[in-house]
Amino acid sequence: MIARVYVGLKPGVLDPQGRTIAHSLNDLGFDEVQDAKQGKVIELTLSGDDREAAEARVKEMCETLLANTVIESYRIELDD
Amino acid sequence: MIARVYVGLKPGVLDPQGRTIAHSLNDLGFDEVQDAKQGKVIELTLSGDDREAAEARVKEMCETLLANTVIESYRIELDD
Amino acid sequence: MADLFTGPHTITADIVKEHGLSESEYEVILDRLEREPNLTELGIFSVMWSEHCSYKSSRRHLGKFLTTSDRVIQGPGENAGVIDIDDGDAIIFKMESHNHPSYIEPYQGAATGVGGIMRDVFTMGARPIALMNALRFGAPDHPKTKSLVSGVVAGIGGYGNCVGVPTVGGETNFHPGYNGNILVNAMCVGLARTDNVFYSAARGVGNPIFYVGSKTGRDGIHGATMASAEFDDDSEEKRPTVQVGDPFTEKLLIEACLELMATDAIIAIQDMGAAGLTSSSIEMADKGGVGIELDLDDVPQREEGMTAYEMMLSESQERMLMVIQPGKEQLAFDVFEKWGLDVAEIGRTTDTGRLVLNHGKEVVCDIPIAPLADDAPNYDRPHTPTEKRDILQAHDVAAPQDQNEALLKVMTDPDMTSKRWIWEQYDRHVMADTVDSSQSGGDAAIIRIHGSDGPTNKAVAITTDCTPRYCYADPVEGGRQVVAETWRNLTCVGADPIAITDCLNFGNPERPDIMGQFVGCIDGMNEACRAFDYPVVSGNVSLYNETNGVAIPPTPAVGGVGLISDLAHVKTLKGMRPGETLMLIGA
Amino acid sequence: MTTAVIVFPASNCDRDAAMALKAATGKAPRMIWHKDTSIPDDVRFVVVPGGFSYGDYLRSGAIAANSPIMRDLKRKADGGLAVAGICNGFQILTEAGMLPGALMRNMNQKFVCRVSRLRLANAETRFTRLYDAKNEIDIPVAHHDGNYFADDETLKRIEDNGQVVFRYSDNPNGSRNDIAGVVNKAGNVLGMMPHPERAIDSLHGGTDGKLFFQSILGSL
Ligand SMILES: Nc1ncnc2c1ncn2[C@@H]1O[C@H](COP(=O)(O)OP(=O)(O)O)[C@@H](O)[C@H]1O
Repeated sequence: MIARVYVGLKPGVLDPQGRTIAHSLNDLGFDEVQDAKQGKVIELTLSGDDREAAEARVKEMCETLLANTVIESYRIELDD
Repeated sequence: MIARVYVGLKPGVLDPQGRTIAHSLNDLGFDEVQDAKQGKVIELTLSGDDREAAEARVKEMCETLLANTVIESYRIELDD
Repeated sequence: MADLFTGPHTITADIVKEHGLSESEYEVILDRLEREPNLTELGIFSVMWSEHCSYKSSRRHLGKFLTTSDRVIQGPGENAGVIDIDDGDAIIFKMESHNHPSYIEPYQGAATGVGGIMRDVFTMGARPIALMNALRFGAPDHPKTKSLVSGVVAGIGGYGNCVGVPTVGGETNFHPGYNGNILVNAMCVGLARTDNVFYSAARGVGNPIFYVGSKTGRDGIHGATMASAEFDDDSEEKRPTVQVGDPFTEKLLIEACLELMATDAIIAIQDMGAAGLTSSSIEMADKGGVGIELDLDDVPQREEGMTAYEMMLSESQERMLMVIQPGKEQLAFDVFEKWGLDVAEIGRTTDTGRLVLNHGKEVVCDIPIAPLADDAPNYDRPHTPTEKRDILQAHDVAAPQDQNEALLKVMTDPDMTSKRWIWEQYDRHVMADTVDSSQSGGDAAIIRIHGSDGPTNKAVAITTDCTPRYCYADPVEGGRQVVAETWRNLTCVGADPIAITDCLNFGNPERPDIMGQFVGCIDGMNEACRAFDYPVVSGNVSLYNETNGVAIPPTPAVGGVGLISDLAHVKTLKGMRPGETLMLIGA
Repeated sequence: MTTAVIVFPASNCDRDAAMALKAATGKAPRMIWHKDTSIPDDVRFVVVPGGFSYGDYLRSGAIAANSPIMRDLKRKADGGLAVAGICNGFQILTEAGMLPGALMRNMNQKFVCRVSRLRLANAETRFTRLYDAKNEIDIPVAHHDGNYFADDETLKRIEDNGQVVFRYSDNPNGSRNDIAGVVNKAGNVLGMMPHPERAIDSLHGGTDGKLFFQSILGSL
């Protein structure tokens, strides 16, 4: 089973990386870019096939390690 | 319009971050984790509403800046 | 597909060519093997006889260098040079190029260059204590320059900072001659004890061979070979020839290797650099005069279904090969596992003088080792000396109209401007022994020697130098000048210069004018080395630095190391005060 | 006095920290491996050193913050043990929830290594009590992720409590309120991005870090 964890900064947290990307794109002539945000995707290959159990476990992984909930929020997606 | 760009390492390219994340999840008792890969998501806010044109432009952004196509591949998703 | 790698089949002229071997070189292989090689064997010959590994265009000229003095413990021929700095301390150092990879992928190319040169140094038992980098980019306004500079600098910093070795100095030049071919030369200096230096010669029969570090992937396997679809079932994605560095694993390797080196478990050790498993195993066997048998199924692998060919030619980073003292296997496993590294026993030394590879219950390679080294091509390429030009006399040059403007012009020249933007991205102080670095703008960096009981009163001075425009105008004079400049820079900070390493970056050696530059520079360097009793103890050659038939300016970068016996006698630019007297000394 | 340094894989500044502690106490600190599960009872002061623990992969300090030794460190810190996290150590302590806020990528995206002039925002903590509040001090920084962030509410709280200890005079990384170092509410756990252990020997240029070690060690 594949779990995909999307981790992004919470609203209100300044995103220096995103800001730099937006600026550089503007500099390169991509004037239509109004804003950019950068996040992470962590793709986990998991053994087992109980989706519900997996979801709970991945949530635990996010809370313990994968996201820093002081500044980040996360979203989990499961594939088969 | 929102464009989401997913950037990940091409198959076969060493992913030290992913490997370290997988190890550390195992160490924390998440034994079901067999592998982890880390990628980026860049969310762009774009002006204009021509989807097709936007897609072409974002592709150009990926090739010039957002992805390092020597080692990374990317995928584009468009929202309204 | 499998039989392409193992079974009987014809090696076509095209396959030989794709492997960069000439017809006559292939004839030698047929003669030594007394049969056709299979593809794996051909791949092994091709990397061992490549310019990179065999130095086939440069070997006879490098042989002229002064390489000994009463401080030299090990000159060229090992992973790095070793010099004696008294009290049982040794300095181990070398400089190496990573030009081409850095042009293709500046961050990773430069980063893996730093990783590679550090491995050369800690392989010999030294803890890396300082890094330097000599960089050459194209014109500042060339469209690629900006991203190359920022990528290379970030890569050098990213790797060195993460491993925790200070990057204390270097040089950066800009010239249109590097527009299509930048130079990234990295130098590493390490500290060891003279009685605990490690070499690569394997010894004994039946001694276990250990593989340690990252798993082997399909990184950087022969660009040309891989592009041809016939070796590649799933070629929908052309495989990248650029490796990704893993500085964290490198740091663990350093600590683990040094920990094991403090025991008597290691007989021989060699890092896997270019052509990884091939060159490391063959060098160990050749130097020790033994044979080696490897079980490729036991090699830690990152990807599934790797062939023997791919494993032997992979350039995956952060890997080491070692011969372990029988009976010490468990000790070795324990140390590497403590540091969380992949480790496997993958073979043994033999008395056959052959390289034998087993893969999937089959012998996929069985070749004599001696010819790989002894019969490596050694060319005497035609070389025409660079034509002498008239010396430019000062009175032939018009005096500047406006002194202020002239001064401004000099000060704003990209080669003269502050390089702070670069060196602020390098951790110059980690390890707490940096006495002087880029920051002060001094002539050489100064690193205090840290003994087992803490800091000592001794230091080494380190510098890298080269003025390509002198070498272009007159290679011999330019060669002399490069060496002399390092000597002066070391002397200026109060050090006794001891020895140098070099990185000889030139164009296509098959062109007599380029070969003339190469030979001229070496002759000039060597003259200066002999005049100063200042030997070459290690180095590296990078040829074929050309784009569209235009060669880079001849760039023999030199790294010099000197000893400061008493830190009280250090002289730097720090602490100057208004009102002090300036004196000009010399010619 | 017995002190300790925690060693994670790629804690590059463990030796630097040990030298500073030895210089200050006359006694080499205990080096505690991250896989150990307890800090010996005689240890009075712990340094979580700088470096690139776990390569700074995922997020700086995140993986180290979950190491076995951290549980006992938290427990003992809750009991009053003095702890200082320097650079990567600061990142680890915030990731472990022992200090407020988080350290993000430097505003200009680049690693920065320079001497930074700091203002003493609070010269009355156990870590700064020997400094003169009027003076500025020069301490080197060397980091990629030193951009201090806390949400408005947290920021107000730590400012009101006097938990901000050092501020940059020339903010090198975009930190909110120029914050370079903070303490926890109880005042026994400090985190700072600048490296006081790199400013104890005049050979390196400055000695402004000495009083930091003397302050905390003298208060125990
Ligand atoms: N320009 C040079 N000057 C002196 N020695 C050199 C030079 N180039 C290479 N050597 C020596 O030749 C040997 C092989 O070099 P190289 O292949 O770069 O080492 P490695 O095995 O680490 O890749 C080394 O001992 C090196 O010091």
